[in-house]
Amino acid sequence: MSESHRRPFSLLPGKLLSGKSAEPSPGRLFWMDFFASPVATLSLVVLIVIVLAAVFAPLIAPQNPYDLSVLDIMDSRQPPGSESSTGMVFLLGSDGAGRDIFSAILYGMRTSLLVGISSGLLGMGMGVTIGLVAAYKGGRVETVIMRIVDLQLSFPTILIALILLSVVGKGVDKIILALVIAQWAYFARAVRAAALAEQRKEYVEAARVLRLSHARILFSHILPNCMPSLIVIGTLQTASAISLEATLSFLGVGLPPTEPSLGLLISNGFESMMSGRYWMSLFPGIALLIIIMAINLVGDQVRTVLNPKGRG
Amino acid sequence: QAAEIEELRIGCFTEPPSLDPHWQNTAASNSLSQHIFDRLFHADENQKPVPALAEGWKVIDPLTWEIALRKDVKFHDGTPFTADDVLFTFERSQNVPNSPFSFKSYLGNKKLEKVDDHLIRITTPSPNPILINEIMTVSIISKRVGEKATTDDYNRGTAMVGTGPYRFVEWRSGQHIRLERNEGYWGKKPEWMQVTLRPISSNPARVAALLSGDVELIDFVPPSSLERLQSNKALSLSSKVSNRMIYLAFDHSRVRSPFVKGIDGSEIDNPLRKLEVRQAISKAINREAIGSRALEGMGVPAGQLVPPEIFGSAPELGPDKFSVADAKALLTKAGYPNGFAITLHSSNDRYVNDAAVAEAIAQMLTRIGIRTAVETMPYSVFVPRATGGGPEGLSQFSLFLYGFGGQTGEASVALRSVVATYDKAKGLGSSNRGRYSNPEVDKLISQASQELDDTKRAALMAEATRISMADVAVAPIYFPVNYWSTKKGMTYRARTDERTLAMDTLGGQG
Amino acid sequence: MVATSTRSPEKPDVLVEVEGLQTYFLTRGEPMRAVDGVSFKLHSGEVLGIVGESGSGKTITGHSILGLVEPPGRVVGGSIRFRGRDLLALSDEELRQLRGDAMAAVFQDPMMTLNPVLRIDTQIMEAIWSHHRVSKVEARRRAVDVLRLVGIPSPEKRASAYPHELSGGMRQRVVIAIALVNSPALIIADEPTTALDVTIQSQIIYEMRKLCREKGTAMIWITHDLSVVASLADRICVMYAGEIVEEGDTEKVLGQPAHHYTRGLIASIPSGSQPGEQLPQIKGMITRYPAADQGCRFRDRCPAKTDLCDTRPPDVRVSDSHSAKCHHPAHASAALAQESVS
Amino acid sequence: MNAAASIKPQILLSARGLSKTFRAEDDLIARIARRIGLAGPPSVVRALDDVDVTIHKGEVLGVVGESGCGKSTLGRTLAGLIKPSRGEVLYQGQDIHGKGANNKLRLKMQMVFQNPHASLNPRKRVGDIIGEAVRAHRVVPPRDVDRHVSAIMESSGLDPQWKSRFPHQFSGGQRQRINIARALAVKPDLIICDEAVSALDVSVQAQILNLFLELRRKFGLSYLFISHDLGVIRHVSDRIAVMYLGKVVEIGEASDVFARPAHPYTQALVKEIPSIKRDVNSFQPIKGELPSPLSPPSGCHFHPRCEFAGPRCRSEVPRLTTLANGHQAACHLLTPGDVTQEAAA
Amino acid sequence: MTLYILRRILQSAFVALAMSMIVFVGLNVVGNPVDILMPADASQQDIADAIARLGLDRPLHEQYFVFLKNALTGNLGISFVNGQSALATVVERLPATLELAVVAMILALVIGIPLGFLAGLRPNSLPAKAIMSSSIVAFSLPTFWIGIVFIMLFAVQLGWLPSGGRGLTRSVFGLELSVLTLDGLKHILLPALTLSLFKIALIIRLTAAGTVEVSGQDYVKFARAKGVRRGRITYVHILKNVILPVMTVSAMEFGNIIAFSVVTETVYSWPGMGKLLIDAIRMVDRPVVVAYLIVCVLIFMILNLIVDIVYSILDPRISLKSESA
Ligand SMILES: Nc1ncnc2c1ncn2[C@@H]1O[C@H](COP(=O)(O)OP(=O)(O)OP(=O)(O)O)[C@@H](O)[C@H]1O
Ligand SMILES: Nc1ncnc2c1ncn2[C@@H]1O[C@H](COP(=O)(O)OP(=O)(O)OP(=O)(O)O)[C@@H](O)[C@H]1O
Ligand SMILES: [Mg+2]
Ligand SMILES: [Mg+2]
Repeated sequence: MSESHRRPFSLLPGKLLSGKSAEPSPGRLFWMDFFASPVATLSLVVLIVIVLAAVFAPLIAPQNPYDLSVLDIMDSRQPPGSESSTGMVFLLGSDGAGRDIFSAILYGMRTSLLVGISSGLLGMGMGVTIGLVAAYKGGRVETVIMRIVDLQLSFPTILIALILLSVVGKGVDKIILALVIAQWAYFARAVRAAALAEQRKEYVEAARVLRLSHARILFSHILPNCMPSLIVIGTLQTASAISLEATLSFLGVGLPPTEPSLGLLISNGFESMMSGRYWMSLFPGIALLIIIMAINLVGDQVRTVLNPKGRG
Repeated sequence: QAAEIEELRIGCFTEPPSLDPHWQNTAASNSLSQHIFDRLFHADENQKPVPALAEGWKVIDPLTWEIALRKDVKFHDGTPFTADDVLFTFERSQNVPNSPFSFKSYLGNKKLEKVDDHLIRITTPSPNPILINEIMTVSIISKRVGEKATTDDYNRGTAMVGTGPYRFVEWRSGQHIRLERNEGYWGKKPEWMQVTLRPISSNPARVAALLSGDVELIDFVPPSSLERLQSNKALSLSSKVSNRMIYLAFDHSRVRSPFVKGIDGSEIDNPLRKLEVRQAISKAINREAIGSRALEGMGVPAGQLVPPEIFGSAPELGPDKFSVADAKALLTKAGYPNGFAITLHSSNDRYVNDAAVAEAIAQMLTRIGIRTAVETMPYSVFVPRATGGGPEGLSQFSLFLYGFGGQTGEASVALRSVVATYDKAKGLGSSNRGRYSNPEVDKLISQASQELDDTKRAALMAEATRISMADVAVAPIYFPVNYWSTKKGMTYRARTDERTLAMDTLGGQG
Repeated sequence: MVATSTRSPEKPDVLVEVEGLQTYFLTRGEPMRAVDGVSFKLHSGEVLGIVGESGSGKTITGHSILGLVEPPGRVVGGSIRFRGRDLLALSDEELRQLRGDAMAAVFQDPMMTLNPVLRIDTQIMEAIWSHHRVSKVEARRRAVDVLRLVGIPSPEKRASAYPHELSGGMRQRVVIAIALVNSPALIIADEPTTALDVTIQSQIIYEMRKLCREKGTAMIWITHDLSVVASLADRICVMYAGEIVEEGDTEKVLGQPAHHYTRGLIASIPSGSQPGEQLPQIKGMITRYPAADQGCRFRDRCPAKTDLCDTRPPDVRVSDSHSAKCHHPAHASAALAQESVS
Repeated sequence: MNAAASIKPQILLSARGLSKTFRAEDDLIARIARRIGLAGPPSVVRALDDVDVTIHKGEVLGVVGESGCGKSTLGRTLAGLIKPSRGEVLYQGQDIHGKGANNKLRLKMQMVFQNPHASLNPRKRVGDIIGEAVRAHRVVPPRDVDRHVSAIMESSGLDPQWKSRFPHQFSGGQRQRINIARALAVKPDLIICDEAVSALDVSVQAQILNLFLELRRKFGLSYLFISHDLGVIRHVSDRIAVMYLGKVVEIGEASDVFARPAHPYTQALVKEIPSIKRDVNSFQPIKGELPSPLSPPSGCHFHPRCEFAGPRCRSEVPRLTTLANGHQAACHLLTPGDVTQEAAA
Repeated sequence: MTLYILRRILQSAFVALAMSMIVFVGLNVVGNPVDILMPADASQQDIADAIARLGLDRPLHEQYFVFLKNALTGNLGISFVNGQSALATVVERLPATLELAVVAMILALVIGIPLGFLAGLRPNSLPAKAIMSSSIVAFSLPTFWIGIVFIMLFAVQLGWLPSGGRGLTRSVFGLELSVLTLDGLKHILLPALTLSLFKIALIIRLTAAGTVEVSGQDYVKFARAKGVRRGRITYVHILKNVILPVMTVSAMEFGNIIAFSVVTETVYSWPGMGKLLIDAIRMVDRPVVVAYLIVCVLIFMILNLIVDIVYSILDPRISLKSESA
């Protein structure tokens, strides 16, 4: 009720309204605000570099760590900087199978990012569709959907993933499946909440009086306005998916050992820490930390920028 | 002088799931039960039977044995030990409610009679040379206590009444088991007044516990810490080759094997049925490297089913010579000059560094042209798939890494389980998942199982071993070496059967 | 009772004197000149209405007096005297002692002004305790008294309620009670009825007026609605773009508005004209001029604009108690009312 | 009477016996619990209670009332946004809530909303906002859409060059013009304005009111004009309906209602119309608070606040009675004769 | 209220049912425990006998039906591995997990709320920025990795704290508690800290966001206008409004802490139910897995219930009657 008495538009400087200059679109404004934070900018750059490095790993990596024929068990556990039997330098040392840690990290990032991003996207797709339908349909459909979401959310992600993986077995596809099943509910809840809030706004009512089709209202009006909260949740869930994959690999239900993800590298090298062979676990750990942190920092800034209260 | 030493704290890799001595027959269970319960015969560090509650045995005829019992033995509750307890034990150990395991496999075909209070007679339907080895698996419990006791009573401790060197004090699941010395023990009293067994399953944590002085002894020293412990002046290590053999199993039976493909991905006939291919695989494996690298020194190369010291082995049989050239030649001879593609399956949480070994083997096979992928999984998933889901089914794998270790301490079990032709009715070939079959081997095994003369029996078993190894029925890779580590000045008498016993821990000058 | 007597300008007891007040918001880029050179006087017992459109700086003026402007906002110029003391020179603690005691505030939205997790009596008693050392019993008694005073039925019971248990009108009464509890000399009421229903709004205005008259409390009533202050204020200030453009006795300002902005405002009230007819309207919208600009801020929208308006700051006294910032103040109201229609 | 009716132009929209109740979502467990007596009855809000209204072609019907009395619910029901619990809405004789109601028909009723900030999709450009429905419903041939939008913008007082701008680049008044343009673009006959000017400053409000009146003249539009501000309502309306707690308590020609308010509530409201010329001392507000719609008072909903209330008011719900010339009010204290006489006098 | 509790209980029963079904089907696919529990030299007949003894030879739906029938009497089956009641096996480990979780939660609250509050009060100050960025770091660290690094650092390199296990406990009302002995405290510190790190970060962020939000509210400004002292504004007006939602979320997170103790307990060999679960999964000990999940569902349910009830008592605005979930 107090809404009517706040007049935010009065804050606009007059020159905006006088006509000529092309105002930046909301997208441009977003990026301008985003880059205002040097930390977030740096994180974004780091993230881009990491993604590029992962994508082009076969070109960058001195070794294909997944190709058993180029690995030699005699090269196992070499410290950083030492030379392999074929004369290649182990920049960050080698692991128990004689795998170059640096190459393994690059390839591992691929797996980790693949798992994180695809489970994030799939989870988002599934959650968004279900959440939107719930919000728009209302009534019994909504009640049933939200009950399921509640149930899912009342159960910690890690347990769901753990049980699921011990059931379906190993593999990237399986782990993505497990993560999607464990995470879609977060998206569904968020998108429903956002959509409900948007739906109450009068522009949706206006679209309904204009008799636009349901699909159009949902996907062209409501969904784009839910994007801010989705982006935020998306980044956070991606980060947590990567972390979760690592954890699951650590618990032994993650990925096959010959194609290690970062989590598996860490977990494989974990015990060697005791004997001072820190590099096998530490470097992948740092790589994992950097990825998750960069995503979180980017997500954090996105949240700050998109939150109208946070804007100057 | 022994009484001066107060407490021994042991960091154990595994905790027995139940204190009931007949619940299962694993190293963890036996480690604990041996402190509290005696057996008729104890296994020495090489798993040779030595008289314990029994004074000795007499073979009356090939089907009848008589065993004399010690007369000076009292249970912890003061009641004397008699033949009734043995009879009761044999009965109960085969029928523990809810137990997944039953001692029937060791005792099922034996008839037990009480001759007098301290003499029992055992009759068997056919001659059984390993009778003593079989009965030494069972912990003798008190009839008086045991009659009313359930597994729960053992777990609570109320039924933990044996004749052993230690008495039970308390069990906190996941935390510790406390024991105190049985001052009325009939045999040699151990040095330690009190013993605490602490399960610390995390390897670094177990090592750290030793390093920080939280415990005096740890078992299953992890390979990653071996170097560090070896170089630590305040600690000492002891080791023993275990009775377990880790081997590669081949699919011998199927013409088309599920995980074999041509190098171009096409379907091909199962090359593992060809002797040369199996030989090539065996020769391609650098067992030394696996022992020193993948296992970080915790494995010795294996050339047969049991370590050469064990009764019934073929002492002269060494591991296959590693030679890439020979392996390639054999492969070419078998008709696979360009190799083929195969998937090697393995567990990843069962044997020390099992996944790493599988990976190393895959590397080595890939090097001779057999393009090998590795798939590892938890043991719980691995076993049913390797075994084929049911006793009748074939293995789902083509080539897989498995381990075998018998509890009776001689070669016959390995022969009967691993290389004897699969025969459910006779209980033969239960671990023969690749379905190797050679009538000659089967004949030798069956002869050996009836032969009471040790020398002849040993020769029969050795011959069976030789033939099956020449066939490369399986490719033995290594025998794991188990390490125990103690504080300096103490020594642990390392055992083949992987048990960790306070009685075998010597405080030295302490 | 004092209301009529204090209104005469000869009476020297000036309670608040604001002189050239400037409050800016120093955000990215150019500072936002929310209040830019506001001056007025307020005598004890007098009710001053500040009217103006949204964003004209009314709230910030009130906050500046109370010392409640928060960063990035800052009072950058001018002076505020309260009973002769310069408020801008006071320490935080001295200012705090004044706030809620000698001068109190009522905010716009009663839903937002009360702390949702504290009981009503707690919120009243803490206002007492912040300024006076009294016993709990005494504080509570005062709280109940003041609740009764503002017309809350069964105040003993209502005192231990939480804000959400009361209706909007009741809540605003509680807020007013909090403002009154220490018998302040000045109440700054910032749109206290805007969020309320029409009938409740009338009740609150009616009661506030009565209370101030009875207690001789001076009041600054901030609103965007001219018709609200018409029945309430002794004097009116009209704000436009951070400035007071017209100031004077209520009858004068509303009856013979001098500034063309005031005239436009009055004319655009629908109830003033014949139903169905075109309403006179002010053309265009508010313009923000650069800081260096000397001219009249309303000139773009003014029907009487001349070149003079572009360059010189306007300031005209229409009469003793009526002034307007305009070079061409309107005298004959009828003629100019027509003119301001675009 | 008959003569008066025949002068009236054709009826555009009529609603009969409209009721709308909102109740809390009921799930299975709640229902079971209620069945076995573990929970009380669900709370019900009667937002509309047996309301009849008609709007004639070219007419402006004003609706006034306090917050929560059901004004918006009425507007939204008439616009077809929510289904009534009971009653029907006929647009040119066709039921708009019925199964067969087609979009073309319903498109003829448009709405303009209160909040100039929330009523425009922040992610769409102004041109799209105005043109989207035009395109979707082929109100004009596709190639004419652009021209159509420009024309509409111009009639709404917007510069057509602003088409590619985003809503946040406009002031409140301009946004309200965009809202109006959006509604106009589909060529409606009736526009329902729900507090369309309440959020605006007086000076801007005047601009928008003028625009409404101008468009009415230009396009012959009808309006349902909802507001809590009697001054605004009086300015724009031909007829006025006064609502109180979900009921229409008085309805009639604007001039009649203002000159001779019949219901005590209306009388008080009319007295309270804010005016700068109000006599300071004579004014006495309505006492008491607006009761909760969850538990409305018995009988006449207004009786707790009414100074004339008698025992009958407490027990019996008054029905609308016609006083004169289509002027109706729901109050026990009135008899048609009374007012007619008064009016005649 | 009754209705509300009823709804919660029914919901939880449904979760438990669904979970047990999934686990039943799932673990059946994985395999059976007999293969793992039997010694390598067991014969085929031994194995078949054991399968029959455990009832695993019956059709799955029959097994499930038997389970359901027993479950209604509170019997969740007998562990395949140790032969004890599965429920008892889990409940026996419950105190250790609860203690770890409680200590972690307390750590998280005691560290998180003050830091978050501090950061929220002056969001642009340097310390606030430092706190907020470190919270992101803590947010990003996978629990198991922190565990490894902590062990490496504090146990192995520095030797200050033990690397695992539970240490000495003391019994209070039949509960074994570590925090009462020095040795126990030393043992619980690292795992609890590891477990709490993520929550600390979460609580910092929640508290800071809440504080910023509340500080800008009109009622805070009005309190200032009343002349209320800064201290009272900060610790009564702001903190009271901030802390309630933070406490609620934290209590909800308690369930998550219990779940995540699976990881921590594995790293630190902490003898709680998390480790039990991992072992049980490894051994395909279905009854224990099911019992664990049901115990978890119960804990979550009770927790949610308590949170909601306490919240409705503490926050005057909330009433359970109107809540539909
Ligand atoms: N926190 C802030 N940051 C930046 N500018 C501000 C802030 N608060 C207010 N302003 C500016 O100060 C000007 C005056 O604001 P103020 O709140 O005093 O207006 P008002 O006259 O009270 O309007 P309303 O009727 O909408 O309450 C506004 O135009 C606004 O741009
Ligand atoms: N979707 C809904 N669910 C439940 N109750 C509702 C809903 N919409 C409206 N109501 C209730 O119906 C009653 C009438 O609401 P309505 O919005 O029509 O009032 P209004 O006269 O428009 O008030 P305002 O002046 O505040 O806009 C109110 O009590 C409101 O709480
Ligand atoms: Mg204001
Ligand atoms: Mg409304």
